[in-house]
Amino acid sequence: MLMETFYAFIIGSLVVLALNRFPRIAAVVAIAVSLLPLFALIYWAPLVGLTLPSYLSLLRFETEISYALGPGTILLQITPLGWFFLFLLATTFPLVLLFASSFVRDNAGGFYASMLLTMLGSFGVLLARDMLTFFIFWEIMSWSILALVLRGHDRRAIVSYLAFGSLSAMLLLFGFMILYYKTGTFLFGEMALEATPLTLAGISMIVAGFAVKGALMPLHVWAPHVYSRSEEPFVAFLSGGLSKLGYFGMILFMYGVATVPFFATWGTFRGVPYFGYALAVIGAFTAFAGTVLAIMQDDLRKLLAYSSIGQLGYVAIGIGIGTPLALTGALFQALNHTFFKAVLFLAAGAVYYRTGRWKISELGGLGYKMPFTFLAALFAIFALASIPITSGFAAKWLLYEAAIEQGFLFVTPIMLIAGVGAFLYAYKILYGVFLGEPRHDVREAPLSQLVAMWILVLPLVVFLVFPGWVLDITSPILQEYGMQPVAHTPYVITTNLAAYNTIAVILALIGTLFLALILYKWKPQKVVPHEDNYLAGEPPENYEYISMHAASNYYEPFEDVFGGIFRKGAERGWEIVLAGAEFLSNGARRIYTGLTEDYSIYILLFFLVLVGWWLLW
Amino acid sequence: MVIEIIEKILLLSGMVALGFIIGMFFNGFARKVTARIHNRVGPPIYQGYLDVFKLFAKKTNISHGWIFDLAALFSVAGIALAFLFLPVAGISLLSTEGDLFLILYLLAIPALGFALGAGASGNPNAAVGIMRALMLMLAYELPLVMVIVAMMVHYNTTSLATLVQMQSNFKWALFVPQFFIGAIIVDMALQGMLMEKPFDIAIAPHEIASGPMVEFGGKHLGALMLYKMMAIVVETTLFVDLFLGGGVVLSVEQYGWIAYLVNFLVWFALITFVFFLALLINAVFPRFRIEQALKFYWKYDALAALLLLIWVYAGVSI
Amino acid sequence: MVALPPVLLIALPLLFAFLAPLVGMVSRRMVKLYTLLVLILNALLSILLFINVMANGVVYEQLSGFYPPVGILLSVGYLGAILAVLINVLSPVVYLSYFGEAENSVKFSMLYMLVTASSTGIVITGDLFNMFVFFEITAVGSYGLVASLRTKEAFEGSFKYIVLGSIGSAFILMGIATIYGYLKTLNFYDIALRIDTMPETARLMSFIFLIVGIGVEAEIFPLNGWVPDAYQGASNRVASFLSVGPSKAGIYAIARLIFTLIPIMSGFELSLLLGIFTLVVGELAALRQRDVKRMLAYSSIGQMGLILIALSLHSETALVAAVFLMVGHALAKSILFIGSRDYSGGLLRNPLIAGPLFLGVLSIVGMPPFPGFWGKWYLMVDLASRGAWTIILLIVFTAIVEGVYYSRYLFRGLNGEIRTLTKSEIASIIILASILILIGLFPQYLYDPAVMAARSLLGGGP
Amino acid sequence: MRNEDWKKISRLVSKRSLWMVHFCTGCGAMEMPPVMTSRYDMERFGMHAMATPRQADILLITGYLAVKTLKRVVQVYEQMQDPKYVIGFGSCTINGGMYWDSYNTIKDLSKYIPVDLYIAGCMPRPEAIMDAFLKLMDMIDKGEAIGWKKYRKYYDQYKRNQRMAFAYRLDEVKEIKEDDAK
Amino acid sequence: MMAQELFPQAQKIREGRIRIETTKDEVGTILRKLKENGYDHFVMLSCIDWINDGEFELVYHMWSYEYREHVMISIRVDRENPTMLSLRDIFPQIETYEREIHEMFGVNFIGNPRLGDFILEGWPHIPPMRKDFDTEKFVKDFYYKIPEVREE
Repeated sequence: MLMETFYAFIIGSLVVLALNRFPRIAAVVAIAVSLLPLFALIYWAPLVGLTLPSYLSLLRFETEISYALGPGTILLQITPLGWFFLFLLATTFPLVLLFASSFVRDNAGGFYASMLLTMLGSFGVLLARDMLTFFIFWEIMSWSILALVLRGHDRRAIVSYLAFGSLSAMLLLFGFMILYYKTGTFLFGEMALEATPLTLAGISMIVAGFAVKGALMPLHVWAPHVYSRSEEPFVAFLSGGLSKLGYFGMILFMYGVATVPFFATWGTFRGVPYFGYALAVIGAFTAFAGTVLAIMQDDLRKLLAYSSIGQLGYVAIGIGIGTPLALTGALFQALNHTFFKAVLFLAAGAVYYRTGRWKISELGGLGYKMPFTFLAALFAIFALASIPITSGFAAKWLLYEAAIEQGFLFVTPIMLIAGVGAFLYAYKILYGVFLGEPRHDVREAPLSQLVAMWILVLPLVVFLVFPGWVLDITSPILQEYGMQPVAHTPYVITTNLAAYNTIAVILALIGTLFLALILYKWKPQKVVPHEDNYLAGEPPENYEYISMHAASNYYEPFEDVFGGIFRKGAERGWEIVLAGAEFLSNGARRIYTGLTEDYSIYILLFFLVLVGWWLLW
Repeated sequence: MVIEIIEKILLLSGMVALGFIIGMFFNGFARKVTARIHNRVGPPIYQGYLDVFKLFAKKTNISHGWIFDLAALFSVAGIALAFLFLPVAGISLLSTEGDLFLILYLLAIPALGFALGAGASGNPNAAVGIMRALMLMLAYELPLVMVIVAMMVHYNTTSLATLVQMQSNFKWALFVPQFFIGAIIVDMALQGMLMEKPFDIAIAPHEIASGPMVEFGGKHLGALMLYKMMAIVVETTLFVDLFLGGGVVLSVEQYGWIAYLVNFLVWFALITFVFFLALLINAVFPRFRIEQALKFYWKYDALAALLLLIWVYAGVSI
Repeated sequence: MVALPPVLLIALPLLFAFLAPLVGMVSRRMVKLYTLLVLILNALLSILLFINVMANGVVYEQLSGFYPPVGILLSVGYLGAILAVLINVLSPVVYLSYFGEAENSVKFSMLYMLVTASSTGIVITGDLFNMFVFFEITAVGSYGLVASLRTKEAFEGSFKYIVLGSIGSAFILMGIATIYGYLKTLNFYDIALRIDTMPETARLMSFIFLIVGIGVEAEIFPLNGWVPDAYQGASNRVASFLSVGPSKAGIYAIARLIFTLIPIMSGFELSLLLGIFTLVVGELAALRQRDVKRMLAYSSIGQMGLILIALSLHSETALVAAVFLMVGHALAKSILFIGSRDYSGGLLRNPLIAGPLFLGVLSIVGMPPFPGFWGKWYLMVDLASRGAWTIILLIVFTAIVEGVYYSRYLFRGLNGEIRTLTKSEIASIIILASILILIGLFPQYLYDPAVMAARSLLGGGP
Repeated sequence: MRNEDWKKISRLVSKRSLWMVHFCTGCGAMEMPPVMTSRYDMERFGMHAMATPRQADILLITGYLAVKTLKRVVQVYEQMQDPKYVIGFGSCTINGGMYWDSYNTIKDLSKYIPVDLYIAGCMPRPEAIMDAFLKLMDMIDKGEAIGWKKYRKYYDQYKRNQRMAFAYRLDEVKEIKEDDAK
Repeated sequence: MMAQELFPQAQKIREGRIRIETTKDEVGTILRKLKENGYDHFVMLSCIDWINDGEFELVYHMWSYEYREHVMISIRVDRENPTMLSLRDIFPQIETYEREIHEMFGVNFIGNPRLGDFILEGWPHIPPMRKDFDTEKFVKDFYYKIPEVREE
């Protein structure tokens, strides 16, 4: 049934394209097709040790297809790592389409078609077991994303996306070719990499290619433009699901193809190979700089974009460190990030859908008018700030444990400070958009958008209570890479440094909440109209001159003190590169002077050079 | 099994009640000490209890909607939760279940819940107050976190309970040279955490009408007072656990229940002493501007912490 | 299968080309339909020939009774067959886009048929002089086609094309003269067999003459000055036909030259060097282009460079890559040329045009399910198997540059008010796009013939 | 024991912890610093100066009130939470003081908001203020300080007076017409 | 240049105190001339109600730090409908003084945009600072007439 899924996606996208004038039907078709990977996920669950009730798996999916094509063979096969990331994508994709059914209005057919192709690409990437298939589906995914970015009609987004997209594709291609040269085969299974400088260069190029998609710091320049200029459901899927494929690729190549001993041959720093340590440092810098930049943004989408870059930095740290604890932390953080970032972007979309505004300083007081959107966003923000009442904390905790276990003295504080920084911009979103004085009277977001958001919030709750289940899914991955999985029960995670028991935290919280409730319900209270605030006695009726929303340029002192350094770092670097390319191209263009006499002289000169070169040589 | 749970619940609720009582005592103690330094008579020591009782005795309690009420709920519950995860006077309540990172993030729940409620009140003063409080938090977390990481790597554990055991019978971290400087750095950070005078930028009564608490009155203010008092106890206990051996003087095995009593008194004396230090600074310092606080913490304090890290890095070789 | 003589492929269009004025007299509208039918007929013939060649190897045909040293010999190899099919199938499709045009000039259709016939002639001829004749016909025909718009740029473009084309043919003539002077024969096989008897310098000189001469038509770096102006001046149909017919024929001639005629090792290194130069200069020049056609012209130069690199690596996978690249480039570039208005056209706003143009761009940039990708992939595989990292680095760099300027093209295509092409143009680009997708999704059908073509070329055959 | 004793205990405790917001109009504000600081130290009685009416029990009006200022005072008074007491400070609040004949200052504060305690004196000395605080604490203890109940009970009368003062006109008063008629 | 040399009609009341009486339309030029010659501090604008003459007297007070001299330029304005050109373009702060005098005396300054409510919000009666406004009577009729809160 697997091959039919691929065909279903292609035909589905064509059908949806044809249904461009009936968005509703197109949405239904798109959602129907998008459920197929979910069934595949459920059917393959036993492979990862999850025994699901049999009636759930309606369709039978082969676990492997191979298909000879020219020199290489196409091999698609399900692996525990593939299953884990498929779990992230397959669950968010139908919900994002459900959200889009009421959000996207113009040219909806085109939108659904490109989204289906994106999912096709990512589905293929997750199952690919050889470099040719991997590259084919990777490229299909990246150009279908281009089709979606084109809908945004923004110059910087399109040019930066395609430039960085080609950069990442070519880096991957170059890396694959080096691996092919060294190992003579395309199949991941049969690649026995011996540690030579060339293969290291190849692997680092591949990792750099994936870093572009995962928006690590020096290569992240395209992400803010693309995130802030495209439609919300697409961005939710892009930043929630697709940016994880970059990290999927990194894990696949760093631990699947080139195992840890491969990197260890070049020496280790406190038990972690230098390559991994460099990645961890880049990840830490990305996390810190991303958070600081997110604090300084006023546009909601830009803020969420930089925060997404920041949170992804954590995943890079986990992959860099590479111990079983760190990898589990990285995977758990990827899982959390998928869900809470999807909810945040969808909430931002719902707010835009209702108010039509992006600037935080123009929004305000929507908490009372859009309560369900607010609650979903509140929970997602708690997960973003990794507060122990959400599953966000378990992921960050694993990462911190791994970093301390390896004795990283300088990386851990940066990670912790980035975590605290997350509180700042988390509150900026909460206050700027949902609390404060009410300035727009709008209705609650439509039902389909709310349902999409609330289902995405569920995993954050479920994995809060039982983080062990996530560790059950990640253990087969570690075993596949020859690592010993982390000791855990469904609600306690123990490492050799300390333990984290979620049930204790929750029960204690319920107890204390009960205590606070008694204290709280002791006396009745009177709710006061919203304008009745103490403003040094100013009577409420002349409020009109308070137009400045308290949340406009909210962290201004922070910007005054630290703004300069972070303002335009990466952007300027890439502009220099572009200017260099432009200089070269001017040189090349000057050759074509447009005068026939020049061209004829060129021919004769060329002839003389040839003759001279050959006769003298 | 059930008796054990009930016993545990009783112990926990007892400790929480004890925490609040000590917290209220600290409120009166603080105002008395500051008054004496200002050459004033100052309120009686039990003033804290009177204030809290009066607040809860208020007839009308004005609130701004359900999100506003959420604030009082979350702050009291959150801080009690944080207190439960700290080893207090050698009694490890729930501290074996979580570790130091959990406590750092548990301290965030009440702060965020309180900020959420104050934001819901819609008063611009509250918003400015919370902005300052969060930036201050970002500022003092850097040196604090650096020193904590240094200790974790040095003692090779992240669980506070094991850290306290390692410092038993007077092998306090204060006497280890590196962490003597660490104690000074964290003490300055503590000044920020307790929102004492040089760093009470967030609740400045003159500039922003007591910042976030501008709209809180009656029982809401009572809950917040409880949160602030308990926060003092929690933060000072954290400092004591990190550097002063958590007040464990006599080992329980040898001396039985007397050891509990002695340890408890030593712990109480230590946290009072630490709080007293903070009050001394509080009584005589003017208030910083938020930019100055940011620069102070991220320039001087963090620099010292960085030196400490390099020193510990040199010392530790795994 | 009935073995139709390959000569029909050339004879039929020539015959009907000269009958066109008669039809023209009956009614000018009829000429277009008549030409289309002729071209379709020719396409069917080429497909039959292709099947024939695939079935029983190289087809030889002796013309007009003269024996090899003098007579005209047609030898249709596998590569020849593939290119013949490519040219003949695409030329009616590109001609289809001419239907929407108001003016229907007989001369244009005549020239069109003439150039199709002569480019197929180059591809299937067996002897050198015959190839030169067809070269001349193609060149002259293209001069006329380029100037068909009668605008200032058109004349300027065709003027440059004429000057450079004639210099090129002069060089070819000298090359043929030196060869004939020594070997007294013009048949490819005789030349290949007896090439060693020529003295060293004579052989080198003839190779240089030929490479410079054919190079002008094949758009190699120093010799392709005329390309930007010619393509800019020509109308959309002519530009896309140029990228299908004459340029492919030029590259085929280069291939025959370096593989069969004078297979000397330094020949391959030279063409590799030329290919790299063409690629780099072509792509970089395209980066700062304001006008769409000039940009596409430079991008064609770049693609030609890529194909030349593939050819000069003289290994089986590289040749297969060359075939894929040729096919991909011909299809994609013709779509883009047909759809190329001045830069700020809002073409991509209406979905019917946006689809094919977007697919065309993707194939050129080398995105997977298209022939462009297979070409690049096999080329990279072959380069990797030899460890030629510098060339790979260059290809990678140029691919990124391509990504940048095509993104600008896409962005400009999206802005501005919505503009549409004529119905027939839309029909032709849709057909081209569907062929593109078909070849991309099922590359086997092109892969097997390409492998056979590669083996025969390596063995010195046609 | 239930309700009555409970009220008694709560009054007893709340008199020992009174929080004050002082509306410093006129020249009375200068008298507050010695009361708050080490010379007289009101904190001995558990009194503390707060920044917002929400947190305060006592509203201290320390000088003459122009009609414009009265609007702000009424707003602050209504924002206070319920067992709230008002102390009129100095003769300006009693009968207008030396501004008795001014056209825009109100003459008697108790007409607009219920005042529990007046401190006479054209700016009373800190000793008088301390005495007033003690007096207030006794009144609270005995349950006489019921200004806030009065405000609730006669809310419409207070509001009528305030509207008239804000409009500088007497047009709302019916009784005066009857008096004139009599 | 000292004020007396500038304006012959200036009388010197005592050391450092000069008084100039002029008409409504020259005061602007005089102020500008003084401003250029060292009298750069505009002290205040005051108004005196001569009820018997039926006129208002507007006095513009200037001070020079250089010569340490106080110049008073006074003009007479009719009492029934007192109008005067606004001189806010010479010194911006004149606008506030004009607003106050408009509210308290009822002088209408043409060209001053903000002549509405200033200190007394919604004052319905005649401008209070005029001599014919009896404050005592007003206080007795208004403030003392506001009834006590009757406790039934």
